[in-house]
Amino acid sequence: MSETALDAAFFVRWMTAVAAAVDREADHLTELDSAIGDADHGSNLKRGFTAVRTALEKEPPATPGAVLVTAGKTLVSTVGGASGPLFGTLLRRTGKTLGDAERVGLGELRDGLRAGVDAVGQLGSSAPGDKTMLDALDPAVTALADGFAAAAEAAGAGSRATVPLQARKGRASYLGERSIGHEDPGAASSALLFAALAEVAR
Amino acid sequence: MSETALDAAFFVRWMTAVAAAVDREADHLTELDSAIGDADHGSNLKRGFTAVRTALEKEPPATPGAVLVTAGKTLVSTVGGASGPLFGTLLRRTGKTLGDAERVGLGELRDGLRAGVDAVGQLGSSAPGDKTMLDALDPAVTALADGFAAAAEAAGAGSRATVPLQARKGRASYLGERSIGHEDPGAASSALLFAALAEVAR
Amino acid sequence: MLINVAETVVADALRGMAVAHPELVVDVENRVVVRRDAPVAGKVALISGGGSGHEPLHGGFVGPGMLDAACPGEVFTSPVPDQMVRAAAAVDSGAGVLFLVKNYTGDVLNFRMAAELAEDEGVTVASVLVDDDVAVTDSTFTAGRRGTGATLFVEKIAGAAAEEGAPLERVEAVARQVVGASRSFGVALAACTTPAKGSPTFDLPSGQLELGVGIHGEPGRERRAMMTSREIAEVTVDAVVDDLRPELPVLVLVNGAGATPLLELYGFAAEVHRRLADREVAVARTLVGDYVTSLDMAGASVTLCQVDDELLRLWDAPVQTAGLRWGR
Amino acid sequence: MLINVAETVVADALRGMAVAHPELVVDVENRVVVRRDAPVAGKVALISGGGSGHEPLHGGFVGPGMLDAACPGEVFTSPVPDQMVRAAAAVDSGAGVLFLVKNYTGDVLNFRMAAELAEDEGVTVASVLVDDDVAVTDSTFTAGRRGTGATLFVEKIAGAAAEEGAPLERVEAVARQVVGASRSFGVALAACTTPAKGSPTFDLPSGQLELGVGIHGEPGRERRAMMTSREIAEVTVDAVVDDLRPELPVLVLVNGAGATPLLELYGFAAEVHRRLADREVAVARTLVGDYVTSLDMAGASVTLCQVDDELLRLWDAPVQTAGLRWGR
Ligand SMILES: Nc1ncnc2c1ncn2[C@@H]1O[C@H](COP(=O)(O)OP(=O)(O)O)[C@@H](O)[C@H]1O
Ligand SMILES: Nc1ncnc2c1ncn2[C@@H]1O[C@H](COP(=O)(O)OP(=O)(O)O)[C@@H](O)[C@H]1O
Ligand SMILES: [Mg+2]
Ligand SMILES: [Mg+2]
Ligand SMILES: [Mg+2]
Ligand SMILES: [Mg+2]
Repeated sequence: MSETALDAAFFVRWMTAVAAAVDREADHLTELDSAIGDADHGSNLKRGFTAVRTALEKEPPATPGAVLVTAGKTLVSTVGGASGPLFGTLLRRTGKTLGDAERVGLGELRDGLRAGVDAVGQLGSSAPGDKTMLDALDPAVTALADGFAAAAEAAGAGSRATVPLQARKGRASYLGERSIGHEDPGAASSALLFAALAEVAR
Repeated sequence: MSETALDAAFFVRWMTAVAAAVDREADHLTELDSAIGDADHGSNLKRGFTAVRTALEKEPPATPGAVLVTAGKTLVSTVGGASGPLFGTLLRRTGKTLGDAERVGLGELRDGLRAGVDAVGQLGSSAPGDKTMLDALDPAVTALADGFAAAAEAAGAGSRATVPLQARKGRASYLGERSIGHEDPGAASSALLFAALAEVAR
Repeated sequence: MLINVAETVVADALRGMAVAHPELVVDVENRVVVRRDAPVAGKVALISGGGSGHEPLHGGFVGPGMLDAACPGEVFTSPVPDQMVRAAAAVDSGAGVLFLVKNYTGDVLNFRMAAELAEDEGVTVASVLVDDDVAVTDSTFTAGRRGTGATLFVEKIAGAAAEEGAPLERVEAVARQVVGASRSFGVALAACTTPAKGSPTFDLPSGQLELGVGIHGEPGRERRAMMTSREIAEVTVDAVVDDLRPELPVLVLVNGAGATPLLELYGFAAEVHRRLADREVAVARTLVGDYVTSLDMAGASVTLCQVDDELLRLWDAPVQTAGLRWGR
Repeated sequence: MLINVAETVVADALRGMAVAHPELVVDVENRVVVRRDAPVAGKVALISGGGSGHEPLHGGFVGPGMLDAACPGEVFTSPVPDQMVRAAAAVDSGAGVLFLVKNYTGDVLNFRMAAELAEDEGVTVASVLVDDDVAVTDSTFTAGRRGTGATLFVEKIAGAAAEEGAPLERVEAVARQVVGASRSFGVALAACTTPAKGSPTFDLPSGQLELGVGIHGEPGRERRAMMTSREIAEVTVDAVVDDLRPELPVLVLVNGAGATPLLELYGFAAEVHRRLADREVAVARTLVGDYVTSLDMAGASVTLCQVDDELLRLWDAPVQTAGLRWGR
């Protein structure tokens, strides 16, 4: 598995699978955001990943890194909100870290994603435990050492583990204790990101 | 019965009984007005007859005519809407027609009310059959020849008979055919007026 | 509802107007709102009024270039004659007073009584009825067309004429001209809740709308399944244009009923313009906002007023009120 | 809702702004609203923006004496950096640009990215965060206080300073002074409905209210049984005054959330004044109306800004925008 070499087409398939998952789950994500946020996370990501799909179809980049940089830039330019810059930075930084290699192995992807996740924490001044997307992203990247399926599972578990947390960052933090008992929408969409990765890798 | 001689105190009791009836039925009148009007008839009359009660208590007029003129003027000054000028005119004109007699008989009262009802029709450019207060007032005054109870009964029947009519005057006329099937609020309150008269005459 | 008790809603609001608008004299007890510099020497005075619940109409339109006084009644209930008599006494400079009256039985009767009483006190009074709502058939079988959005046009344009020093007959003629040149049509997406009743005045299931509603929470002429903003604009503009058949450019008022977000109202205004273009109606000016409201009703109305150069000049003239303000 | 489809709500509204306001340049495609005479030579340019659904904020505050440009995002979603970069290019006269940013993670991040990109293109950019909502504890365990009603004060007062020709450092300092002098607190009587969700963002049974709500349809800090206007004014004013402890006279904004009738809002303003008098806070000016809305949310907020003579002078200075207009 650590011998896997992933090409640009794989990354395009990944982003396309994320777009499909977000389409499917948009209402659910908005529902989650409506409980402890402002009821737009689903439509935000739907708008963003639809634009990503269009951008990648129009001019498919030649390298894995370029695919993610394009995806990240597109998210920044079309999503807005907190998740636009954060998800955008995640993908852009991951892509930049991958450089212009034509193919990347699992270890390189993990290093890239680690850099991306660190950039998210830096941009958002946030850390795992704050009840944000980091609670899914961080364990997922760690579990990537055990393969795509393990990463997807860790992301899902991380997202579900946000339910009992009190939010310290983002809009949900305004609710104080009332944020407890709800799953973080950004963690839930991060789990979709890794589920899609596992799906296209299968 | 036609020998009855009614003094100022009787007319004060009548107005007080109307005030009590309107208090009791205000929500119902507003409910009726909400179906084909603007949901204020109950509070309009409640405000008006509360003021009438206060005015009559403060300085009880010496004659039946003066009681009704005071009541009518007070309604004009406190009710507003269509019913303020109309009910106000009804009582004021009736009072004026009674002149300054200390006591009035049933026949005189009937003549006075007939003049009052005519003044309402003139002011409102309306006639029985238009689905207004006149549909209760007009038959009530006619039936007054047979006594107070008959008048009250005729007023109630007249009010109920507005249900199948299409309104041609007032706010309900805006609804066209949709005004059919509802009792006119002003007719319903007119029936209270005559029910109160029968009650104090008993 | 954000109120104390239903009985004090109007008085409470007038106390609020008093603290927010030192440029107005607000007589809370007698329910009269007067511009502070009244009576203005030699100027015809404009007085309007009607039930409360339509704010900023009318109190929000008192000030230079518009009304001299407003008489707010109880919620959705026309004011009593005493209010207009008092207002006339406060604002008449000797040049006469013009009553601007929305055509509802209650308003007509109370203003008529007030005119008689004020004339008894030596004030010259003229009255103009506003009846612009094409949803109501104007026949002997109704109380006639309702007065709705055109009230704003009449108050603004006649107010400008009065501010310029036009005599009473001229101001009255201008007001009549505006009434004749104006038509409206409104829709409701949800009913309003009056303080006295405490629940919606009619029951409108979501996914339905009422076409041809008035401004007092009364149901309209017809209930339909929900339509898009574009479809509603088509029905609304067509109803007005078919009746008015404008040959001159129009002033457009895209008016919010109260609870419809300004965001949606602007979108609706775009669709209204689109339909006016389809109908080859030229637009001179467009005003978008909550001006003639029905408490918290959701919905909107469109009023058109066709204007010649003179009416347009008077529309553009300066106005300084709480609810409408430009120029100078 | 009076819309076509959720996806086009913002674009539709911008088309409507374009037809209603010829004094603005509305770039519907790129979502930038600019005053027509921009860039104004030698003048510091003010740019704000944020999610849509708060109208008239911010587009309605573009014009002489206030903003040079506004960048509307999707409903309740902060705009993307491209919008602010484009706006900066359109309005910068060389005197620099000030970004006025409401303190939400999304707004902060997108404006920060935009500032970096605009500076890459040679524009001098300063940014001021507005964070006035005392309902949110300002600690390291939250994203900090939200920006709400004070945004109007900051845009108006800093806008006046810029219009007078103050340099960037001075306009920025004025904006910071206003932020530091302002606090807000809001209540909701009913949640709002976003076009994307199509149903209320939270479930508030009638007879209950939410204290300490923001402007994005999020629930507040505490749910209570319905209170009177007077009681709500007490809670609201006390929350603000206890935090701000004003020693100077205050500007008062009594702001409607969207669906609360102006009639009720004026009544609430009277109660707010009453409570301020109890608390011995002197009032310099009072503004009542729907200025920083949350679509069709019912409720209100109170913002106080304590002002010295200079801030009061800048507040009183002329302003000519769709949503706020006086003087000149
Ligand atoms: N400071 C932060 N660091 C990391 N993630 C954050 C931060 N703030 C918000 N988020 C994530 O963003 C998500 C919300 O995204 P979205 O609803 O699209 O934006 P907004 O909150 O602006 O409406 C949250 O659920 C959370 O996971
Ligand atoms: N032209 C008229 N002639 C006689 N009665 C009328 C006329 N117009 C209205 N009414 C009566 O007034 C009643 C409504 O009174 P009310 O609700 O108090 O006033 P408003 O219609 O101004 O709200 C109607 O039910 C009707 O009986
Ligand atoms: Mg959100
Ligand atoms: Mg009524
Ligand atoms: Mg009424
Ligand atoms: Mg958002």
